[in-house]
Amino acid sequence: MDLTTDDLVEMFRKLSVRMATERDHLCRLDGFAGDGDHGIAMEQGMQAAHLAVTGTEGSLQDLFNAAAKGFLNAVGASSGPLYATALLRAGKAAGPRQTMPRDDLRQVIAAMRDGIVHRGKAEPGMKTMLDAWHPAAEAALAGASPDAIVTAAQEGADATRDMVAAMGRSERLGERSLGHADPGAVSAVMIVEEICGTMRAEA
Amino acid sequence: MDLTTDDLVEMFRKLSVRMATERDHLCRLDGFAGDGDHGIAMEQGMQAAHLAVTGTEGSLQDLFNAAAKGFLNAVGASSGPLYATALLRAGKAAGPRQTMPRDDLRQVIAAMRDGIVHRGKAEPGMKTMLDAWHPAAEAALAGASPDAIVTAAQEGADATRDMVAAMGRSERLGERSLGHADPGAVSAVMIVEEICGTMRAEA
Amino acid sequence: MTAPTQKLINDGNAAVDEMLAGILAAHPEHLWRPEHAPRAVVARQGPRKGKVALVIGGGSGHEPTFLGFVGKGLADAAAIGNVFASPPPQPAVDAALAANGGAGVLFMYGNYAGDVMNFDMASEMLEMEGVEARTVLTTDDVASHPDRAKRRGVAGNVFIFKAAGAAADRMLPLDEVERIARHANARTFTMGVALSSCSLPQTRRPSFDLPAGEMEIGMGIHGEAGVRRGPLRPADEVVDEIMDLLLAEMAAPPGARVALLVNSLGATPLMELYIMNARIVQRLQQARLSVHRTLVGPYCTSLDMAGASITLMHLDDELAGLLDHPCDCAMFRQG
Amino acid sequence: MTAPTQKLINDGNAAVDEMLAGILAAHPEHLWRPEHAPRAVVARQGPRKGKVALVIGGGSGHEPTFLGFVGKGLADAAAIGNVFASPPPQPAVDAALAANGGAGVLFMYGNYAGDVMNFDMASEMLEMEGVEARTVLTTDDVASHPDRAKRRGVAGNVFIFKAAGAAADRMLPLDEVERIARHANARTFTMGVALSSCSLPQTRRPSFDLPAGEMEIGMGIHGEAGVRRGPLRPADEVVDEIMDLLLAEMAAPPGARVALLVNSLGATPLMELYIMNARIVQRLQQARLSVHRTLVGPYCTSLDMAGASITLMHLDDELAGLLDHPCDCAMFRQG
Ligand SMILES: Nc1ncnc2c1ncn2[C@@H]1O[C@H](COP(=O)(O)OP(=O)(O)O)[C@@H](O)[C@H]1O
Ligand SMILES: Nc1ncnc2c1ncn2[C@@H]1O[C@H](COP(=O)(O)OP(=O)(O)O)[C@@H](O)[C@H]1O
Ligand SMILES: [Mg+2]
Ligand SMILES: [Mg+2]
Ligand SMILES: [Mg+2]
Ligand SMILES: [Mg+2]
Repeated sequence: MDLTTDDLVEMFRKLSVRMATERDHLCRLDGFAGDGDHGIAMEQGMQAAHLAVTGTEGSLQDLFNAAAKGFLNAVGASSGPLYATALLRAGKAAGPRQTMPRDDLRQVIAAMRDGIVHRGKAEPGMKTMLDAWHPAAEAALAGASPDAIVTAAQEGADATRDMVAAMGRSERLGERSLGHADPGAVSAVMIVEEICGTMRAEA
Repeated sequence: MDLTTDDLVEMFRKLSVRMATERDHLCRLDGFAGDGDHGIAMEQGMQAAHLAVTGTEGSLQDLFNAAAKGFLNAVGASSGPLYATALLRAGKAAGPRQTMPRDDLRQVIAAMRDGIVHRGKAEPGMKTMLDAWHPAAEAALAGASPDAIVTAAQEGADATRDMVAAMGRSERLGERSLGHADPGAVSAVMIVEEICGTMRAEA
Repeated sequence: MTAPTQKLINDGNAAVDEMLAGILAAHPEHLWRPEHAPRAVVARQGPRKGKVALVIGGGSGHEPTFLGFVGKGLADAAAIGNVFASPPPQPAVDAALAANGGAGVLFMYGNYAGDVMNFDMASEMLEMEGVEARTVLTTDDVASHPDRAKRRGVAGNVFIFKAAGAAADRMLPLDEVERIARHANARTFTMGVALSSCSLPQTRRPSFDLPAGEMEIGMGIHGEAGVRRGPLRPADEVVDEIMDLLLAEMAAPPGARVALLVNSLGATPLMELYIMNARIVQRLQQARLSVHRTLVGPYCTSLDMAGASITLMHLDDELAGLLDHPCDCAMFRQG
Repeated sequence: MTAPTQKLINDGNAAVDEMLAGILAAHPEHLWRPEHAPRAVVARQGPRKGKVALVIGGGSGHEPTFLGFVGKGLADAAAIGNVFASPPPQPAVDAALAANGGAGVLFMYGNYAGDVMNFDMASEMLEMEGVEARTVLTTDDVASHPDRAKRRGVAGNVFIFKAAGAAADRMLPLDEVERIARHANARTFTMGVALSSCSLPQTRRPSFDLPAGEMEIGMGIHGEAGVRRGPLRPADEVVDEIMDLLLAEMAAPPGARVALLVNSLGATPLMELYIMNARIVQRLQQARLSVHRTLVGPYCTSLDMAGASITLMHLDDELAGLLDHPCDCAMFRQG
């Protein structure tokens, strides 16, 4: 069955719950190299995004745009502009439709990756969320199964353990950032999981 | 053998060493009800008193006066004026003599008590150093043995455990001052001990 | 044996003198120190012929109290004691003689046994020099005693000294400055809450223990025990408990004006003080009291203690005018 | 599960908005907030026709940075973010539009990935409104990167903002104010030392762990890792390690003048800062550098972190004059 705006609202509800659950874990991760607040940003951002979409009538694109605005204004920080841009691009990919084939969520994942690159100017290997989003997007475009897309994201996030941060708050930590996964990459995997869950939910 | 100015210098050296040793213990006691610094005051005060008497030529009274000034200027606080006045009175009691019978240290103990009363206007039972000095002075005047004088001071200090502070920094603590001895009374016992040790030291 | 408390100091016994060296180096345009008076600081501007000399002082560890309030329009000089220890008489005498303008000296300091004994000795010494010295004790700590005369002086010093300093700066005679100082003290009420113990530079151990998760309402600025110990509550509840007591003590009629100080005891940052202030002003509005002036920050600290205090001064036109009077001190400027 | 860190707050998520309410209530004569712009604060005095609008901002938790420096002679407005989080673009736009005097807007803030992305979006939005906005990033944290352009902005903000704010207050055109801002930043060098972790209002857990007895040299004001971790040393040794690096970076010739800031990261009291200053001035004298102005206190904090930072600004006549320019902010006044 196609993806409806109600399905999209439900997806943001799941994302909001997920981030609330993982808040302290993500903060701890951010504490190793960054400023310890990533979990708070993602919790508040997804909560605001969910609130925004529930209050919005319109197309899938309208909902993604509302989510982008809600996320950005609630959060700021690095995650705010990055996910706001990602969600705007996701909206463009979904387009002014009331429903779309769930398989089009592959384009949504790729569009989010593109938005993050556009806003953050990072490249894979810099120990950022992109290290999860990029392999996920490539897998999605290559027609991989939802599970395989999640695995790609997860492997990308795991790989950040061996990277030295070269972007954002946690830049130039040398050893201390080594050995710990990038919090933004870890939260990215969770988002990819929820999107792929939605993609999977045929019938 | 009579008490000489050298004996007096030696007594202040012992007092200085003693207070340095007991510093942290006295600070901890002061922490229960007061501001936690009594050990520091007594250490610095007796150190300064010892330094002052070593640098002073003259009579026993001159040395006590120098000790008073040294103690006061190094310390301030409550202990400073109290012991400065006590030591000035001790000097009066010793008088402008180069030596005196060791037994006259009884008058010195009593004079110090009087000085503390004069300066502090406290009465026995108010949970102050006076609760050690007063019984010590009474015992000294009554001709008690050096050991008995120390015992009197010790019992007086112990009794402060069951008193509620009514003077100084630690006033109006209710329960919290109960159960702990007054730091000034405890350090007073140490001073009385050193004086009585000197009194005892018939060679 | 736990690790010593985390402090950026050298030898604990040298802390006060090193601090003074750092203060004099940082504020040469505000402060100077008389020769042979290592523990007295005097205002560059302020002391002058025919002016009452306001001399404050007390133990160290409360910075910017006391010496941060020495300057034009506020105190003329301060006597500096060891940490938590009244200065001996000599620095008080040195400070008074350096600031003396021939119109008399007013000593102002918190009501503590040690300070009273030392400053009284200083007054006697000044008398021998033919200098008239009077004393006004501050007693604003509501938690410290039911009897106002026996209370300790704490953060309210800032407002009380400020009023007296403004009066002296207006060249009022000693009688008037003393009257105003007593009046200012009588209308000032403070209550604090401690969230952690302080530790002395010499011991670097907590002076008392206050377990994590606990708070102590009414604790003094040297760690003197307060009125109630219990689990740490949200800021609004803590503020309410303190404000209930302060408002009852102050007993100001609706429509009255107050000066407000939200003070850090040392380790508590501005964010928390302002969060407290958001609730304080609600309580003042409910009581129909208006705030003429608000100070927020570390004004009277207790070394590295975490916690805060709230001070209310019940204003009349005279006190309001005196608080508005400009002052220029190393650590406090206004107007 | 250890007890939450000791804070006088309510709901951690409400901390910033409650703090803002407390600040606006305490400083109505200095600050106001535009309607529908809950996270923008604007100076009562200062913004005016024909004047470049200096708009600063960043995450909360650094008070008095940023909003304490909004006032006549310094910044015209500030955008307020969540704790340790850049504000989103909207508050920056709101602040800029409220302060806009038709002579252009200069955004100044610390160089952090998040702040750059959000303020750049704000600049784009202002462009659409036909308002020219330029940006100068502060990069004074010597420890944060070998390459100056990639360094973070920390306590040196105070001097850098001050210089730019004075230039704008003198009604200089946008080109000049921008040039001065870059010049001021290029000559400002900061390095900090942390003695304890801060904790966020939402988590109330230490954001990182720094065991008692340890210190971290060069730690950032959000707990970003520094250059060296080791046993806590006496203040003089810590100062020497920091001054060695700062003096080498600054490379000022003998006889040069500097402005000096000895800053508390939050929990470290004045006594310790002044003890540090006593050693700092010795080092400056040895380097034959003279101190034109010294600031000591909490100017750029990291919530409840214990520790301090030292900032040196290498002055020329232009910068010295701009630092001497009067300013009147809620939390910083001069002249
Ligand atoms: N330029 C960038 N491109 C992509 N991701 C970035 C960039 N800068 C930061 N990030 C991501 O943002 C995460 C941190 O986000 P968060 O903690 O919410 O914001 P902040 O760093 O402002 O505290 C990092 O873990 C990293 O994955
Ligand atoms: N008025 C007084 N008369 C006698 N002893 C006093 C008086 N006030 C205080 N004391 C003594 O002083 C002791 C505290 O001394 P100390 O801690 O050195 O000074 P401070 O109280 O100023 O910190 C108390 O334990 C008490 O014994
Ligand atoms: Mg972060
Ligand atoms: Mg004491
Ligand atoms: Mg004391
Ligand atoms: Mg952040």
